[in-house]
Amino acid sequence: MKLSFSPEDELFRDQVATWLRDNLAGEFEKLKYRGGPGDEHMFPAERQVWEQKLAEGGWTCVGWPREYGGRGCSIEQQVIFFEEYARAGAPGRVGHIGEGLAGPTIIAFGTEEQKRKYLPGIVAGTQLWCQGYSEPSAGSDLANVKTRARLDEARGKWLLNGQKVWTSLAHEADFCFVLARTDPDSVAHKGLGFFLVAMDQPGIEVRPIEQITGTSEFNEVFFDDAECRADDIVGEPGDGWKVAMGLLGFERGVSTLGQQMQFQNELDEVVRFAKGNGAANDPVIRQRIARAHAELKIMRYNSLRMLSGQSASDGALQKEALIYKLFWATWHRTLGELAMDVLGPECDILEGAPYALSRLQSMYLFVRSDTIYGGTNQIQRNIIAERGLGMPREPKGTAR
Amino acid sequence: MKLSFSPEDELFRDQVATWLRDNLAGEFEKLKYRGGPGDEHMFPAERQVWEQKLAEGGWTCVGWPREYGGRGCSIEQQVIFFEEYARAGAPGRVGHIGEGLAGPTIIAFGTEEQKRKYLPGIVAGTQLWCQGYSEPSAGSDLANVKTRARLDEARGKWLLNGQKVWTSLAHEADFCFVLARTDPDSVAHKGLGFFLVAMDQPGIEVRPIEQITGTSEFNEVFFDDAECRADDIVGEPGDGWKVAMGLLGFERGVSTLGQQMQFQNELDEVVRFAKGNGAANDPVIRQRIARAHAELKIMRYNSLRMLSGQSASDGALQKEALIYKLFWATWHRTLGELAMDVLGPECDILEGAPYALSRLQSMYLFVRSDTIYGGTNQIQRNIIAERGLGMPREPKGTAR
Amino acid sequence: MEFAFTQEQEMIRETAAAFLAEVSDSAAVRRAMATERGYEPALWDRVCGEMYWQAIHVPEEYGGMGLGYVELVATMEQMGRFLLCSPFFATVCLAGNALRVAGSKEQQSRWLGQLCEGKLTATLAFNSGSSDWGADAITATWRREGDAYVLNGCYRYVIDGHTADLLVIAAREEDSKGEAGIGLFLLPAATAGVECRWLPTMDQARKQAAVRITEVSVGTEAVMGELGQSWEALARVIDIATIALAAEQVGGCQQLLDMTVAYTSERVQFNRTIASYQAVKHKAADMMLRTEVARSAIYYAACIAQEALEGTALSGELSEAASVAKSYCSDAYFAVAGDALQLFGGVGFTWEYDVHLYLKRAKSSEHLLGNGTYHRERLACSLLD
Amino acid sequence: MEFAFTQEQEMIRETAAAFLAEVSDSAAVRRAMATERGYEPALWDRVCGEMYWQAIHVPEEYGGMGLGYVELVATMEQMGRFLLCSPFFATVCLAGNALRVAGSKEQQSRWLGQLCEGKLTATLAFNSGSSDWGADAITATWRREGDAYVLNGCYRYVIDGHTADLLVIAAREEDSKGEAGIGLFLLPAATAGVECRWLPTMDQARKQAAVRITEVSVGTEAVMGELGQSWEALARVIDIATIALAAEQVGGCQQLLDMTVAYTSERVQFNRTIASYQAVKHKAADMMLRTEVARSAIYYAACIAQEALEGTALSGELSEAASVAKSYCSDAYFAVAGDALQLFGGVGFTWEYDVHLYLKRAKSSEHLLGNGTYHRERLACSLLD
Repeated sequence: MKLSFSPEDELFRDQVATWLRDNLAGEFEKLKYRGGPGDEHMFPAERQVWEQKLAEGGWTCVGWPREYGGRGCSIEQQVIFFEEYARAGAPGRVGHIGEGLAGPTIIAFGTEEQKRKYLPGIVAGTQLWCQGYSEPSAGSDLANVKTRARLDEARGKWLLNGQKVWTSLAHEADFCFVLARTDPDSVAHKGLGFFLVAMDQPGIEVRPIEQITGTSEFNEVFFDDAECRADDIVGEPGDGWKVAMGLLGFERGVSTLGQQMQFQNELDEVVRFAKGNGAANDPVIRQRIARAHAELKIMRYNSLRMLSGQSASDGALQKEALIYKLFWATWHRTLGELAMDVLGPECDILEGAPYALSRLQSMYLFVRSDTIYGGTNQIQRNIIAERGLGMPREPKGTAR
Repeated sequence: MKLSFSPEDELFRDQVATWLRDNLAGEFEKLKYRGGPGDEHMFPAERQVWEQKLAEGGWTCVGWPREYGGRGCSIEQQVIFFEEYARAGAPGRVGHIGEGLAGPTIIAFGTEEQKRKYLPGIVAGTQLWCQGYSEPSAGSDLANVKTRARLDEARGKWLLNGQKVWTSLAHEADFCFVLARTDPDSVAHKGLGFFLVAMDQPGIEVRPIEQITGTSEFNEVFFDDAECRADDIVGEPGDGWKVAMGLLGFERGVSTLGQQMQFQNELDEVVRFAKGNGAANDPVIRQRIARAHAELKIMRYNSLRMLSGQSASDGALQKEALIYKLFWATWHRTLGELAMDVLGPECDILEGAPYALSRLQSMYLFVRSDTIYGGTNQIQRNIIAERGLGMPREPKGTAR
Repeated sequence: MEFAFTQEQEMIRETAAAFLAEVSDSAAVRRAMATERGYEPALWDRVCGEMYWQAIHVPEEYGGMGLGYVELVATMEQMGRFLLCSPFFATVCLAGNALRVAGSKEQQSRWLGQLCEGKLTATLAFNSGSSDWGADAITATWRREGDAYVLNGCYRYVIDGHTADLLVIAAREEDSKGEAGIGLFLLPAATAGVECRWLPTMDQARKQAAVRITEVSVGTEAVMGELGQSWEALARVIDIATIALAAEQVGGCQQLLDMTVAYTSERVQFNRTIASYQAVKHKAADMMLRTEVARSAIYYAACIAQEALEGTALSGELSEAASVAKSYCSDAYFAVAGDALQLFGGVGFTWEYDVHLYLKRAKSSEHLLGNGTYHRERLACSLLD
Repeated sequence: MEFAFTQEQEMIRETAAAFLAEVSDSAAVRRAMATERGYEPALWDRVCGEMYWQAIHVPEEYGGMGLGYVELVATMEQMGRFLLCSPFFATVCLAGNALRVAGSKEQQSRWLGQLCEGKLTATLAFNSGSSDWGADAITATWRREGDAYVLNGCYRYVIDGHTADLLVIAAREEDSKGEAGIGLFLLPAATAGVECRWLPTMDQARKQAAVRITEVSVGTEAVMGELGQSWEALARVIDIATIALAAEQVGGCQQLLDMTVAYTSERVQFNRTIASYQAVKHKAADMMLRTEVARSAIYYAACIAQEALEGTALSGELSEAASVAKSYCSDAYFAVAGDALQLFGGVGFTWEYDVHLYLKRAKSSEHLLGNGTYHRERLACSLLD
């Protein structure tokens, strides 16, 4: 075990920090601290310009192999990059679904042609992606996919019909990866396909979902004979679940440290308010702030364990990774409550009519989704108990 | 709604308090605050003398009908009696299983002969009872009774074989009511009988269970061809579950207010310690004490609702009664933790070797059983969800 | 001793529930909350004209129904359940109780009379922006000038303060501290120098305002009770109103529980209704526990509030009963709302479903008139100091 | 940056686990804890002779193994897991670290040498009976008399104080306050005027003592560091020891989790193993979460403790790392122990099953060297003041 980074890595850190300081300025100044979770609907166009700026500097896809246009950074360097990115207050990445999910999936499971076709646009920040997994009747039961894909062999096209939900950035995205049922008689995780679908076509309609924040960051996406080419399927028809699950694996990675840096920014703001309004003198608030601080510290150590463990080759179950989602989601939700309680009765007062939330208010409301999406806390506990502790699986119902 | 008692009831309160003040003295002085939960093994002989003293004053079975030797008190008067009893620090009743469980069961389901035979000894405080429900493999699954009863028609006796567990006062008791399987081929709640069995016989062996307190209040009771007369069964063979369930209903009654008075005594002691060692200046401890205080207050109001509701004849589900066990058990467990945290590092220091616990230490350890016996918190939540909210029942397993 | 609703009280509750289910459904709440006023005058007219709730616990001599605080609390519980958007709490529980506790015969007969006729909405302003709702929250001042009193100061969190016709305001004598020097004044909102400004809130179903008072001069007829000695009366008013607010919270808990049980019994995941999962059942059981315990707290507190209004035997318990109820109900409501949102899952996160309305009410009402920590510290002071 | 055990560290942990599973099973723990001494000398001899743990992080120049605090913490975690009854924590983590941090070369070479040979047990005494484990806990005093120092005072919660051969004690200059005036002294327990008395404890598997020192006169050779300026050094010692204690707590969590999963997978109720109930699974999942998070905390803290012992770059994080680890691990351990007992049900309430041994350890170690509230307030001071 060692905590310090190598001199080379520290040099890399300086390089990242310097580039961000020099470039996150001027027209991009207003993007600072914007576009994160709960704020993803803000400045999409400007943030795409920023994405391209990053690409110019070689700061997109830093963890991807060089052969696919990435920077080929080590895990340590990726950690450093995401930390410095968040520390600088650089904006939420409109390209993160392409860089973090679609790209790695295509790299892992895609054909050479798919790689040539889709990866460069992600690296360049010119093509944005969104994700088509969740459906209204799915929710925690992710495999309960009702969207169907039918191959029109004559036209050499897949035709997709169905509905996806909770799709963020659907309005801005150029492409969507869609999990759809290729075998109409199949159920659950069998008979699915994983499709790469262009968003700009008549068969796709995007409707925003109004959230409890009054804003709309998520969307419903309707597919009505939406098309993609016959070879725009990743893997074979029927492989969709395998591909999708591989993809979910990519979600848990080095970016957790950047996420934590955002959490730190939020906690710092809570502390600032507490000092400003006297809540910092309330012993109960002090305990809660100290607890949030301690657990955020440990969250970082836990991520370091996760990342160090990944390089181990023994394939052992990473318990610290298994509990991570439940831990951070619950922590973040608790931070939201703490923020409001620091504000006291002022927590109810908006910045303006009709519904202008302050940053902390928006955070407070938005974090309620953290314990729901990507596996609710309840599903997480099932997974921990079943995979981590070998306890019996939940019985699935038969009828209802 | 009215909160005050009638002048007659207040007079009754004076009468109880005066009698207790006059009689809980001299040889009984040392019994004050003794023999409650966690302390039931203490002074059993002296407490039986006290039980008879109560009987002389007409203070046993105050809620029983007069025809069975009771005092025929109204619910209000019973409340008053139990409150004053606890307020006076009068000792845990060795007769409580007879008075609160066996007696009411016999009154409700027993034959005239059984009433004549068993009730007077309970009223007089001369015959003590213990309870034979739990078995090692039963636990929360109360109906999983393996103890068997076989009728030896020639001798006119039932012969019981099996084992009961968690039987308090088994050493002192004259009788035990035993749930046993009369139909050897039956399962679960069918085919059971409810037996009244004398403890003083060769077929019964009592072995104390050492608890986490180092003391033994509970016992295992082994039945090896233990006998009772053919007519010492309450109800018919096969009715045992119905009788037993009726009995459990009696447990939730006016005595809750007396129990709360004991809780108040315990909380008062916690407050005393907090004031003595400065913990009362710790804002976090202050919050916890205030919470305990507030919830104990509400517990009383909740009991008043329960009792007032009982006189209502509409048979509506009493939601406040349904949640009561979960509420008080959890409260009490939390009080134990609070007591230790008020003591701080001193909480670990015993009164003496080898294992002399202080009153608060003993309380702290003993209350861990409150969320387990009589339906664990988990079972309580099942019951609340299923009976109170109409949610689906837990599926029972088939094999294991 | 009888701690259950009488048949008449049951009827009042049932009537309130039936009326509100009809007039205060989700669409009605959303219509009203989107306005700056925050309530629909036509509905308020029906409340006043048909239900006569504004007069519920006002003595008959002033034109009221002469019922007790238990009846008020039972009604308030239903308002919380259906999130009724109305100036009831401000008018009846804040200003009305202030008149009851601190008003002179003349003041009561003038203002309570109008209030009972449904002609008048009113509110109480005392907190200048503190999370401590005790006497230190009062920073507005009064000073004597000849026969008049000159008032200055700012208030926040004034419920319905931008629409109320009448303000009851607290102010302290210049340079006074703590509980000393407090005076209570009746002030028509239209008085020159009184500026009431809407403060848009996260919980849109209850409106708050900021009030600024600049060199407003009033006569002795505006003074309630003994000038400078009014903290004790004001504290009583706040406690009595707090109990009504806690009742509203219990109503919210109940509705969330009912909604959650209904939703989870319909929602199917992995071919089972999610209500069949023990994790869901046990959360629902905890929600029910909190709801029932909270209910026990408010019914008792309602009885005590009644005694306090009448000055009978148990009045001395008022402060404790208010803190017991408000601390428990505040925490219960927020916990229940959080659990409800979690069990609704994704749809609970949408504006379309009603859960968020209750989540927001839970948080706003938690802090209004003092949160759990504040009220527990009040209890701790009397227990430990 | 590498935040995983090296292969050698893995081996040390595995070896410790295997050894302790054999020598510190339930029967062994119960034998040792029933004695006043609290450990079996024969087993301690094996620990010292075969495992050499007493020397684990002592520099080789003093006869130690020269390993780091990460190795010590990994070992301590296993001791907590198997509830090893031994004077290890007192001797190595308290007194040993005091010698490392504050002892002169001569003191280290004399006493650490004996300690590494397994000839000596030792402990640290500083708290006179406070739940605040900072400088104010020290009320024992020293005064100068010629070339000698005269010590007086009482200590409580002195781990293994009734059996230790050597005491490191803290005392303050008469009339000094707070962090000023603190001195550290080496005092053989056999010194006249030193009285060590066993304090029987609820957690029988770790022994505590009260120490009384009456007019004990010592020379300069007994003084550790700069007399009167030793608070900073002592604070560091306490923090480093606290991290070891937190590691012990993590070991306890892990064992409780393993025991609970095993028991619930065997126990059948309603024809199902209770491990198949979601209520049980989810509690177990929460136990695992707490255990893993706690583990992350102590591994990091161990690295920091090592830096603090070496005075390298991150030493300044010591106090924070100790408070982060101890506050989380203390609360985690008690919560996990409570959950374990609940899931064991009735049998968990018996003396026969081992759950109660861990429940008691959880509570005693929670309060030893400061509970969660204490450590969070320490963090709050640096964050908020």
